Amino acid sequence: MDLKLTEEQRQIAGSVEQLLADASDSARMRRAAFEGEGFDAALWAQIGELGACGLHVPETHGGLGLGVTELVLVAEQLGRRLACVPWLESAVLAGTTIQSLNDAAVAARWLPSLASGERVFTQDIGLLASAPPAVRREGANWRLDGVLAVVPAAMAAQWLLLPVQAGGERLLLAVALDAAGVARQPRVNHDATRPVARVSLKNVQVPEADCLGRGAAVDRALERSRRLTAVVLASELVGVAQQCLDLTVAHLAQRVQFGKPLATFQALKHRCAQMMVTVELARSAVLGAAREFDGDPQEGRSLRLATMARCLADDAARYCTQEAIQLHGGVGFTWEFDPHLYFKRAQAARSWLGTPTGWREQLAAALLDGAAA
Amino acid sequence: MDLKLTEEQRQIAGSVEQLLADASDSARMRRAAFEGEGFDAALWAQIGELGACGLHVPETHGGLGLGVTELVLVAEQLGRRLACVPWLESAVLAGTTIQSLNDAAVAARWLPSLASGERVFTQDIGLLASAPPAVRREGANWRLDGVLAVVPAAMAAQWLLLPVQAGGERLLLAVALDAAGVARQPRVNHDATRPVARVSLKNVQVPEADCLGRGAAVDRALERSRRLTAVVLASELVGVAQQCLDLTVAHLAQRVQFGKPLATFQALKHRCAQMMVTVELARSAVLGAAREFDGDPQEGRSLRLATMARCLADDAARYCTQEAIQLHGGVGFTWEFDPHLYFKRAQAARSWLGTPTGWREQLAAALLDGAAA
Amino acid sequence: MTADYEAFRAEIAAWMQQHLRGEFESIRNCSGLGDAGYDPKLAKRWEQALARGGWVGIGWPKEHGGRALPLAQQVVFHEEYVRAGGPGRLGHIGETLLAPTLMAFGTREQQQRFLPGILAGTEYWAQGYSEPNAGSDLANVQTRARLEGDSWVIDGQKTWTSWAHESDWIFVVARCEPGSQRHKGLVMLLVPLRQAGVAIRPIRQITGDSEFNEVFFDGARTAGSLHLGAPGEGWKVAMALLGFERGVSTLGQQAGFEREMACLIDVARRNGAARDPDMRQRIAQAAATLDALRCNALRVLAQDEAASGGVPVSREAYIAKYVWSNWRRDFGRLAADVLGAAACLPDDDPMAQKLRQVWLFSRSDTIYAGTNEIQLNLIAERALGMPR
Amino acid sequence: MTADYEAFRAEIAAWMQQHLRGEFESIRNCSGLGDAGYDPKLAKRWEQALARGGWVGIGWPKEHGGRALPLAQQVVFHEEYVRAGGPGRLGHIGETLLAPTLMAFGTREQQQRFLPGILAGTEYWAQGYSEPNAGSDLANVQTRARLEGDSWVIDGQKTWTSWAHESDWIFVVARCEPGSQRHKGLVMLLVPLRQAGVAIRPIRQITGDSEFNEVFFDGARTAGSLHLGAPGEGWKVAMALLGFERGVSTLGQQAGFEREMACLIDVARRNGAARDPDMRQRIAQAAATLDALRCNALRVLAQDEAASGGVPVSREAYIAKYVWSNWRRDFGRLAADVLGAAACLPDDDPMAQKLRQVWLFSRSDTIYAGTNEIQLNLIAERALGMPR
Repeated sequence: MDLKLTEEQRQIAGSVEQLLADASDSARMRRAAFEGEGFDAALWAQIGELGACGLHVPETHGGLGLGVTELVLVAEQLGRRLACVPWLESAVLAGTTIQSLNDAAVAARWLPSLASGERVFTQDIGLLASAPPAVRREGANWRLDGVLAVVPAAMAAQWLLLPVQAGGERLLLAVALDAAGVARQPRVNHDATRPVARVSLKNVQVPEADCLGRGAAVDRALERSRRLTAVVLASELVGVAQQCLDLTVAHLAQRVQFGKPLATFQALKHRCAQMMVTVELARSAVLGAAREFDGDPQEGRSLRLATMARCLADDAARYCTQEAIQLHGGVGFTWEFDPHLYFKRAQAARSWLGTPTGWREQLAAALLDGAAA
Repeated sequence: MDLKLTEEQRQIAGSVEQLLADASDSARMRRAAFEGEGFDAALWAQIGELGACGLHVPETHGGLGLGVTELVLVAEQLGRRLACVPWLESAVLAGTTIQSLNDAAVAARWLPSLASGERVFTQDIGLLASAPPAVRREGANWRLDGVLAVVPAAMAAQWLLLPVQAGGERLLLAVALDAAGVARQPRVNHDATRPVARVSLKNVQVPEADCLGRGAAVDRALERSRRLTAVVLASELVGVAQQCLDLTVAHLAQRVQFGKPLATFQALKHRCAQMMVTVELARSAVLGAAREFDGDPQEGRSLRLATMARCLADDAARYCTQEAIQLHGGVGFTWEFDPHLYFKRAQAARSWLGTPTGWREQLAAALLDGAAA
Repeated sequence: MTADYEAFRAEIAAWMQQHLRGEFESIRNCSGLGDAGYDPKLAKRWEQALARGGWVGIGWPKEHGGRALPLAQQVVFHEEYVRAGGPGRLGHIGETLLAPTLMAFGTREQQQRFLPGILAGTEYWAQGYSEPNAGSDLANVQTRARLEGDSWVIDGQKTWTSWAHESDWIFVVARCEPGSQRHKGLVMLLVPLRQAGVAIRPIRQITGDSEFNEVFFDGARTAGSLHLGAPGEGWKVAMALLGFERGVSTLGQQAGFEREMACLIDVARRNGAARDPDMRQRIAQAAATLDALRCNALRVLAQDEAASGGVPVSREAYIAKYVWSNWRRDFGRLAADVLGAAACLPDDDPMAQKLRQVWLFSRSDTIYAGTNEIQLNLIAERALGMPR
Repeated sequence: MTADYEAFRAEIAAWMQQHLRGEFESIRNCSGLGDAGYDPKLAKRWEQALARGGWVGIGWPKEHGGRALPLAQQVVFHEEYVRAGGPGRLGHIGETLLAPTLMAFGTREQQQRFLPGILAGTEYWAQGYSEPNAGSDLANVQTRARLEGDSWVIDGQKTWTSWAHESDWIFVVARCEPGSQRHKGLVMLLVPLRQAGVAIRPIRQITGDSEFNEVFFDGARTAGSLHLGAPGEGWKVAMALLGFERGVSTLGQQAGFEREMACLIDVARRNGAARDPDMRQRIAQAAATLDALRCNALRVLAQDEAASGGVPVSREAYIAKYVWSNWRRDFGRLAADVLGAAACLPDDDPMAQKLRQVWLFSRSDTIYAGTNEIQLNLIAERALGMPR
């Protein structure tokens, strides 16, 4: 396995990095988070122009036809800047789910507007347990009634991918969020850079044509999407951890106590070094997993790769966000300094797409419970 | 709860400390461990003379009639010196089991020789899983056949307390280790300061008179003994951790690198400070648990106390033994320096009387699974 | 716990039951600092109720209006107080930090002027030590004080002062000898907060709330007699004051943590986290460690009582701040994990809300009142005797 | 893994299957250093078999007798080698450390004298860097060398030399300019071990075995021409040599760890530890981290190949030693916990015995070849650019 990045890959990462250094610096990111309900529409448009919403969508459907490696490179930059855009939800999560259905007609209908960024998609991932919506057939439509307690990016999105159970049948529906009967209410979120909303569905009619898949294919697609997205989420967290490390090293260099910069104290240097250890190991894990995902690995392998990336990135993000607060000293827990925003993101991410403990248990089952060693 | 030590308690701790500083210094402890099969008979006699084998045995049975606080004070010193004596097995484990049967006749018969140290007792605690011995009634005797894979202190002991299942009946037998049909074979043990042996039983006759208890009283006594002994074992581990800290601080003070003593490097100072944190917190836990055990706490409380002492002492011993090796540098993993002996003891102790994980799960059940919060 | 104090326990419990009701119902079980539902106005009335009941200064000497109860009995009070749901104590800084310092260093006039207000719950105190460039490096004091006629005039800035906006007075370490360095040339002043020369700016924290403040002194004044100890020897007084911090009240804090633990167990049982084996391990470890914190606090108290003043700080005392603050920080993360996605998503459940607050607020525990790093320095150098 | 090398993989697998049999059966799957069943005599014959097969120096330039295979193919070799159960490589120090240094700094005569013996598996090398007072502080070299006629004469002591008792030659950093300080005035000498002036004393370790040695030089001699690089510039050569350490062979080490992990899984399944939820978490985390170590090693190699020499060390390379050694130390403790009481009680199960060895031997991983503390210093100062 060759982990060298191509020149093109470096350019993609570089251009996103450059864009965000300005368009999602601390002040703009905070403005989008606290005054813009967590969505920076202008930035979203810029990202779309770069082609970043269709990175891994085939060129035939308006994407760039690239792979998971490109996704993680972009994700790291978005995580590093806590960019207020629903890229993970739309381009990665929903985009991968749609592609994983392996249905040419579905892909042709849905992917182009997703890939261009013109439409924002999201997907219900059951962040908080709530009763599943009731689904009934009414003529040519599916009728939905119920409440989804927490849906990511629901305010910014036009389409919601919703896996449901209709009697004995498993369906994946695309619900238009501006349809009659759909009500969206933003929820207060400590992780203000990744907004969520409560979505209530009252006699919502979904035409049969907006059913993207049914049966076992739905769960297969959802699981493939969950694993791939977990790797990309891990990369975001590497960006989160990296930024915390950078902020901390910079803070220690300028803060003087006992007559010398804090950066000269060995105990603090070792702590920063340990932060870097977690960041680089997680980055290696993410790059390795992404490279293998590019080859569409089989079931057992993809579980192992996703678990690796997810768990190590979680370790890095937890450690580095906590240490960033600690090593900033008194200002570390003030609103005005950034570490707390990263800290909250790192915590919120733990509940996305399965907890690290859950991933480990799944991997343990694969390693330990089989028929023979 | 008052955690002040009495003058008498300080004296007991002090006299054991003084005895061991000489009688179980590194050279003598190593001689006993590697040339004396892990038993220092002379030291055992000296400890017996101090009354330490009957600390918590009532005065009517030849003991000092003291409590668990005195036990933990002595245990810490024994752990600190890895003293090669079966004190934990005989005085604490077997001694508490016998007392917990609450049978005056049993106590009167067995405790005096245990309390004086004249006889060494031990108990089968099932360190390695093995098939239980077969038990059959033969006339006035119980006949035992089987193999006990690992029995602590079996070479030094004269009596083995053995819980068995005879048909439907639970019994606690005292097996004379010099009886016909008993064969003992020392086992290689990396924790050479706490020797164990394999005990095979072939047509061993145990007279009815040597049955100490039967029925539910046996399991109650065993469990009470397990908990109390776990607190005392925890104190040994505090001694283990403390000695590792002391050795490390001394080593860093004298070892010069880059032109200064290692003790001046802040990162190393912080690591020593963290060692001390674990040691003192564990010591507080042990002293608090011991003080409450002196009042013979009820079921739920004793579980909580034993779990506290056991888990925190395990944390301290694991951390401090590992750090002692690390901070000694190259010599830290040589045979000639002491840290590895403590490291091995700390690991071996994890399997004694239930693992820390097992204790935590038991406590979790008590905290979380009851009828109401 | 010894049985000796049964009657005393019953007395406290009865008193609490009788008084912690009515308007005070809403602050029952509130921790204080960092706890959203805590209303300072009400908390002050509660302090006054406590004072009338004779529960303020129970350990103070009788000559100063205290009840001179022995340590063990003070511990009993704090335990029963929390067990009964008593809220966090707003008078804590005055009662347990300033008062002992006044008794040790104050003039008779100062004692007569200030102790009664503390004892009655009518005057509240804030602490003016930290500055923007004197955080871990406390001796780097830049705030200046000069005698002008019969007044001290103070210029400078203090930060991380808890509850300054609800307090009447502040004790301030200031540099009174221009050009002096570090620990020398400092004075400890008692300064009224409600005056034109003082501006208070809240510091917004990770929680979104503000319990801490910056306090700006711009020609602020206090009487020329209101220095505690001799001018120039402020450092000695300031350090002695910090020494009183590890006192009997830690048992009250402990009881607050036990309440938080009960809260976590309640939430875990309700939301199913209690069935996860990994959570079970972590919860049990947190509970066991919390019990150990209590044992450590009792060990400190036993040591203090045995030696009654003038002793070198004991090893268990050196670790006290480090262990409780790190326990709580870990507990905060555990709380967030127990909550799961709900950690970031406020809802109406008061238990969950409390855990959310602990999760965020506990980030500051390992930083204020001596960071982890300062604690480890102290432990290495003072308790272990390692070279500087 | 790319499919490109399928034929090459098959070739290696076939060769291994054909040759790792007969007398070599007993060292199949042995890790080498720290592994009890490893017989050095046999290991040398195995090296010679490898050499005959053309598997030594596969990355060396053709001019030095190598096959100049690209990095990716070298990686494939190491992976397939371990997959087939190939034992730890006794020739590792000569092949991967000394040989590249000889190519970079050696004279043509030196290259012609020493490379063939390494390539043929007939001459083995030990490393003489550490001294009793030059551990982490490598520059504090006390061993002295002086030219006497046409010989270098060496006095002093080296320590932590792996396999010195099985080696023929040692490369020694010595002080050749009396009175010089630290990095200055050093020379790198190539010294025969089998001579009267050299005494080797094994160091007994935590495992009870001895893989490391102390080497005493008491008037030991080597030819005056056998300095590598110029006398006085030994430090530069010594550091360059260490730079070769993070090479393609780390993939072989990685594969050894994977074997240990398989062993742990086997034992856990058999003894029931695999059913304990806490063990399951730890085992999964260890497996995931091990996979990440492999990714990190591949990242280092990709970087090295992309830049082909002369590059600053990359960030992933800076963490490599720290992460693998700490992984293995933690893995060692996990292994002991999986074994339970059997961790301390040797028995006949070869899998359990292997885990016991790993548990104890892994204690040294975070110490030799640059302690954790030195690694963290380097990371902070060089990779993060923090001040000294």
